[in-house]
Amino acid sequence: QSSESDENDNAKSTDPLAPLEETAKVVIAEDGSASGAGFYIAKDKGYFEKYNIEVEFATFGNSDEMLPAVAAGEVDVAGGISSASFFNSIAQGIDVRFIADKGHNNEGSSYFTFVVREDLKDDITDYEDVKGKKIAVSTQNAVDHYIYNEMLKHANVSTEEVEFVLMSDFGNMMSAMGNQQIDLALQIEPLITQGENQAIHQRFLDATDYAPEAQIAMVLGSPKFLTERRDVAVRFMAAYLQGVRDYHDVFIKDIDDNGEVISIMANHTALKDEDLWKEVGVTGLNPNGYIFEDDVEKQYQFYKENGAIQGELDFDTIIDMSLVEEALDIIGTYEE
Amino acid sequence: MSKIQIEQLSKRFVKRDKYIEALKDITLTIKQGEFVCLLGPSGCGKTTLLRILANLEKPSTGDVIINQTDKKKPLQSMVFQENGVIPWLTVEENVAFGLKMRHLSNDFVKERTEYYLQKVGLSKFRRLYPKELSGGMKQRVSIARAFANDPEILLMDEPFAALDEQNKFILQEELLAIWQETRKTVLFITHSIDEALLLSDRILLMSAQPGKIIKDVAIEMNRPRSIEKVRSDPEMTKIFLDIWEQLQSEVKQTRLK
Amino acid sequence: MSKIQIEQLSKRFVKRDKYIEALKDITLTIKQGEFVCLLGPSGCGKTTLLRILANLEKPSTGDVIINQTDKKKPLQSMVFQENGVIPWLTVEENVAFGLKMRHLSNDFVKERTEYYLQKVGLSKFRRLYPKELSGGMKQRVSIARAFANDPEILLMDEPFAALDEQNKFILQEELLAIWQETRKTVLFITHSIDEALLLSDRILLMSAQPGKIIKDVAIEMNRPRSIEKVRSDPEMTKIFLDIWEQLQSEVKQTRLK
Amino acid sequence: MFKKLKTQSLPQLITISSPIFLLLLWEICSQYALLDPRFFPAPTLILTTLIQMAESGNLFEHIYISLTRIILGFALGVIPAICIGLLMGMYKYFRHFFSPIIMIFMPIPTLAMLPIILILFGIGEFSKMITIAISVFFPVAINTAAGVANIDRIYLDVAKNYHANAKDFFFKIALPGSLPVMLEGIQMGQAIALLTIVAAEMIGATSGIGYLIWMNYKAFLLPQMYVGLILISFFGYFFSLLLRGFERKLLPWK
Amino acid sequence: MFKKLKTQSLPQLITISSPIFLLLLWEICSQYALLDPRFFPAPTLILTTLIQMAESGNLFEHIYISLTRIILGFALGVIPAICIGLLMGMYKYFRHFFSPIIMIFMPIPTLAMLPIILILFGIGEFSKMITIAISVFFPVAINTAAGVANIDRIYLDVAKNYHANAKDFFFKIALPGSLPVMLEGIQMGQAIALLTIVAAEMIGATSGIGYLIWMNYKAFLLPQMYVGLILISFFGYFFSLLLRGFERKLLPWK
Ligand SMILES: Nc1ncnc2c1ncn2[C@@H]1O[C@H](COP(=O)(O)OP(=O)(O)OP(=O)(O)O)[C@@H](O)[C@H]1O
Ligand SMILES: Nc1ncnc2c1ncn2[C@@H]1O[C@H](COP(=O)(O)OP(=O)(O)OP(=O)(O)O)[C@@H](O)[C@H]1O
Ligand SMILES: [Mg+2]
Ligand SMILES: [Mg+2]
Repeated sequence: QSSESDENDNAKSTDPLAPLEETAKVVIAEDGSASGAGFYIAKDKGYFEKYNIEVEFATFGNSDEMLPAVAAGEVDVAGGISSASFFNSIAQGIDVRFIADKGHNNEGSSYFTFVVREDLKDDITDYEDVKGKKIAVSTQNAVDHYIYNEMLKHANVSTEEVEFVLMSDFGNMMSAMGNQQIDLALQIEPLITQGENQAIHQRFLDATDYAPEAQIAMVLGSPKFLTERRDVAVRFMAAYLQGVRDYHDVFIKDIDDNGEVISIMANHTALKDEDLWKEVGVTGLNPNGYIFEDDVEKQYQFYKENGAIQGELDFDTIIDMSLVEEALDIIGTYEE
Repeated sequence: MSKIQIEQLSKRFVKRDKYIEALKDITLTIKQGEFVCLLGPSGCGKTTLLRILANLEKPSTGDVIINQTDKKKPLQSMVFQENGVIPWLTVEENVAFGLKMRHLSNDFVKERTEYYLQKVGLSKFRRLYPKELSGGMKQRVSIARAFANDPEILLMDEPFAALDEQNKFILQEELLAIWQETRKTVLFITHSIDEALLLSDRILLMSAQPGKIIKDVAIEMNRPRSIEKVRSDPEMTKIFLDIWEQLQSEVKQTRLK
Repeated sequence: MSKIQIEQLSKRFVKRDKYIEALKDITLTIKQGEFVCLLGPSGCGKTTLLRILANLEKPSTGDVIINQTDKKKPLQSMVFQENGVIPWLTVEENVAFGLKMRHLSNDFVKERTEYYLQKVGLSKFRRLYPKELSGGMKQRVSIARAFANDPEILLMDEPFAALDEQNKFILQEELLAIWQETRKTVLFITHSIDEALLLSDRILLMSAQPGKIIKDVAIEMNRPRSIEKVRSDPEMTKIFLDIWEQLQSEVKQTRLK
Repeated sequence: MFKKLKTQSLPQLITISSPIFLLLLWEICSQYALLDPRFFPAPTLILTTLIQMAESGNLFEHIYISLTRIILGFALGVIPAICIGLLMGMYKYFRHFFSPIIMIFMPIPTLAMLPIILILFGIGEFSKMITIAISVFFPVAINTAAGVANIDRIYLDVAKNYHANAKDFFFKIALPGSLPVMLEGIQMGQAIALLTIVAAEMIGATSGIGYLIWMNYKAFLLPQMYVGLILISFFGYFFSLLLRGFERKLLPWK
Repeated sequence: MFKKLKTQSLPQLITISSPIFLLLLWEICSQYALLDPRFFPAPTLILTTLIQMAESGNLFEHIYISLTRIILGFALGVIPAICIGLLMGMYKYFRHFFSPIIMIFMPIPTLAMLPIILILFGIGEFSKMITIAISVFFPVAINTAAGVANIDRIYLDVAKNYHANAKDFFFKIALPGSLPVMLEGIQMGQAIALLTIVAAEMIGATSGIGYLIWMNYKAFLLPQMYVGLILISFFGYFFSLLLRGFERKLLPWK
């Protein structure tokens, strides 16, 4: 399929990035998390508009709930995590793909990492201390579960020696911490910073210690979007990567843009306090769009070992970097 | 001239595997303009007979013929025991109900309704709903509705049973007044011998289940009648005691079963 | 010996800003063992008077004295118009209700209940619930309950109003039979002059609102009485017509208002 | 059981004071940290947040959007429910056909219906309204059918005796006669519509009171979440009163 | 309106055939892909899945756990609801005190209550039962109060006339007299308890029918999710029948 689209592209390569003749609408499913930075910035800075693309956000409770919408063609692009359900739905013939990075941890300041309850922060200081504790994780057989598993492996603690508490919502973890129902939780920004400020929990070491290349979130593309609307998709990706690069400039390279990116982020996410944005561990976003393919495969193996995967699938068709590559051909590669 | 002719009528109800024989071999002729009262012990089939005449029930065997003299008039209208007044219609709408159902001209409906509201003395209460009326007023509405519909015959099923004795008498008088004007054929069910004596030209007495006509008494007292006259008349007292005795023996027969 | 003494009793109801004068200056003495019927137009305050005697309502002014001869007996028990039978209790439990409320010994309750069930002919139906009873049977339960409680006086508010004429008479006979045995003091409300003539030693006639006692007639006919005797007796017919006339004029007065 | 004039204002006093009492208790508990103020922010703080949100302007947009969804979704559920309910009440074959279907679908939680709704109706406004409509449908249909079935037989006899045709029967007897019970069902449906808004606004919404509640909870902005809860509670109360008033207008004969 | 002997089996036939008809329609639509079989797996497939899950054994554990939660949570809601409802019905000051509180809390969706329940009651079994209990509480309390308030005045007069003391009044009049309306509320509460199980099992559950539904949905194992829905639907039907039977036992006088 990818070769086919290459041909498509070659036919139009005379003027690859001219705005579309007709305004195209792209619906993006989001859960309001910070990892959607690329979308938000590209929208507010007019990168999508430049290509005559109109984007619309649809918010869902979590990424699993987006899948049927992507499959049904209700949305074109979604932010999602790798999970057993994702692989299962592909096995069911729902042809969704990972098309770009939408979140990995930056070394030493992970945006998705364990936190320890405030009153236990002096008791649980190192990995071996997690033995016998109650640990809240937001999904089973998804990236959370995988990172949890990596952490335990790193700590040399078996799964039987801790209590796994499934908690459907990150907000619930805050409540459960406050109520002393759990000891540790795999929490996400900006709730990590917020909880630290409210003395609910503290960061517990860092996820990059044991899962440095964990691919946490990815951009998903609907099959229809990737094939039938290829010309829209390429422009969309180019705009998205430009948004991600602006984000990278501000948060990683510390280039000052007079707070424009931060105000966009505050506007689109639940973290409204612009000053806090300087404190939080921001989501890592690859300015070149590539994802950690090996890690995704590792996660897949993990789910499979857990018996959560039904049916076999061809891994090559799941990760589709052709769109990123096409876009990079046109906008060039970002230099660190 | 016979207005209602009932021949060899019988009615059976099926209740699970049991048959209830409600009416048996009723043969009966009622003349045009006659006011006939039907008396009988409870459960003897009076209501069933009336419902058959009203076409709300089908006879099991036998025939019922109502002589229609005017094709434009409805055959019969019924005055129900109580609660026959529709609670979500106003007094006026209730009285107009039969006419409205026949889709007559608005002017005509209005005029008829007005006339009968006046007759039963409810003009002032036309906009009220039945819940705001006393029991007697409700039955007035029911009677006005039936008369306004101007049917060939009127069927009344214990219309005054739920009223207290004094109100009952007032309504009886009113009914007689309207009836005297229109001279409709009326079949009237009651449990009260006094009521029957006051109102009717003829009293039919029914036996306990299965209902048969066991007595047919003509009441020849002059009209207009009044309770005082009925009570003071020794002839009437004789008829009363006569019917009383027979009724009592029918009732006791029911109780023994 | 006077059993009930009512002096200068009056009762006013407050309805929003309006006063309703239900009873006015009632002074009355009822002797031990007397059967008194209270007659009057609708809304004249009969029920109100009974409720005051039953301690369900407080008088506005005046006094009510019921002479208690036996401290162990309850002062009064009431038979309600209809629906007074509690639907979630069986016939037996309903009859035993008053006794149970007084927490008497089980054996005693059982024996009394049994006795009065027998009296009203409901022994066979003891385990049934009221919904399975006819109107007449329900009122029998109500009467049995009141008598079983063995009160000093019995208060009855139109107990037979909802029954048909034949059933009414059967119950009247039964009531008289039980009463003759116990000779309780009874205050009985009715709208029916015939009923009053049949049952009572004394008829009190009330005026339209505000209720006052306007006539006090002693009925001296021998007991046991029957409808036939009452109807055939010219003296009784005279009393009937007399009360009728007075009642009619009171009723008409109410309608004019 | 006795009513005196001077005591008539006491009940009103109690009625007003009980929520105030509750609020005061909450305020004190929260202020003195008897209740964890991180999770139970003081009512005064919630009120301040409410005012801030109202001033920033988009609170009214959330309210407007949710009310539109609730009202249209409600209508979308109530109208077919009344039609089917009336048919079920009037024709026994309809009743026998539909009642098992209703019995089967009624116990299925709205939350569990969301994926199916999403697949069938997408993520637009319509799917949110459908979510509300489905949850409203059942109580209204059942009550309407019960309303028709419970019309006193005597009125059917009256209609028949006076030769009412099918149309007159429907408009003069079946519809008004079933109205009181039907309105009970609608009252219930209204309550359920509000209960469902949070679930409905979990699929692809970007605004609305339900969205406000769960988005703010996800972000752990509890005062804002409580503002959402208070709004729901307020509208629940408001709609109840509205429907009661409506009922009194519609049923002058009750 | 006429009943003949031979037609009496027809209604039953229709009642049975309508769900079968629906299932057949679904099966055909799914088999011939008129409905997307990825989202609407054929009933036969769901049935096979059900059997497989039953054979593997832990289906019964899920059922057992959910039923325990539903039944205990139901009891936990119904008992205080009846007590408060009776008090509200009997004493007007109670009524005036509690009714605004009930009016305020009733419209708040269970889903929105989850965080608060979690904070107050943690993540154990108890919090799941409380979730169910809260949702059951309101309809039962309201109906109980209405039941007492609607007892015909004449029975109160009878009790007073026969000198019933407070205890007798309560057990012989107030309680049995309010029972029919109260049971209506309990029937509603039962329906709501089932509707709430999915929400309740969103807080820290690892088993139960609700967990089965949303976990399998999250894992995109739709046939398994449908098994969960069918179970809920089945138990909804079953409990309704059970309560109806119970009602007939409890109200022989109705
Ligand atoms: N629809 C029905 N199905 C079965 N039995 C019926 C039906 N209608 C009446 N019956 C029975 O037929 C008999 C006669 O009933 P009907 O109502 O005609 O008596 P009635 O003379 O009007 O009594 P009442 O004086 O009490 O009104 C009764 O035994 C009754 O139970
Ligand atoms: N609780 C009350 N509040 C206000 N007014 C009342 C109350 N009870 C009775 N009344 C009024 O007092 C008057 C007398 O009523 P009561 O019920 O005693 O009449 P009654 O003689 O029993 O009438 P009926 O023969 O119709 O039973 C009526 O005008 C009635 O409206
Ligand atoms: Mg009859
Ligand atoms: Mg009275």
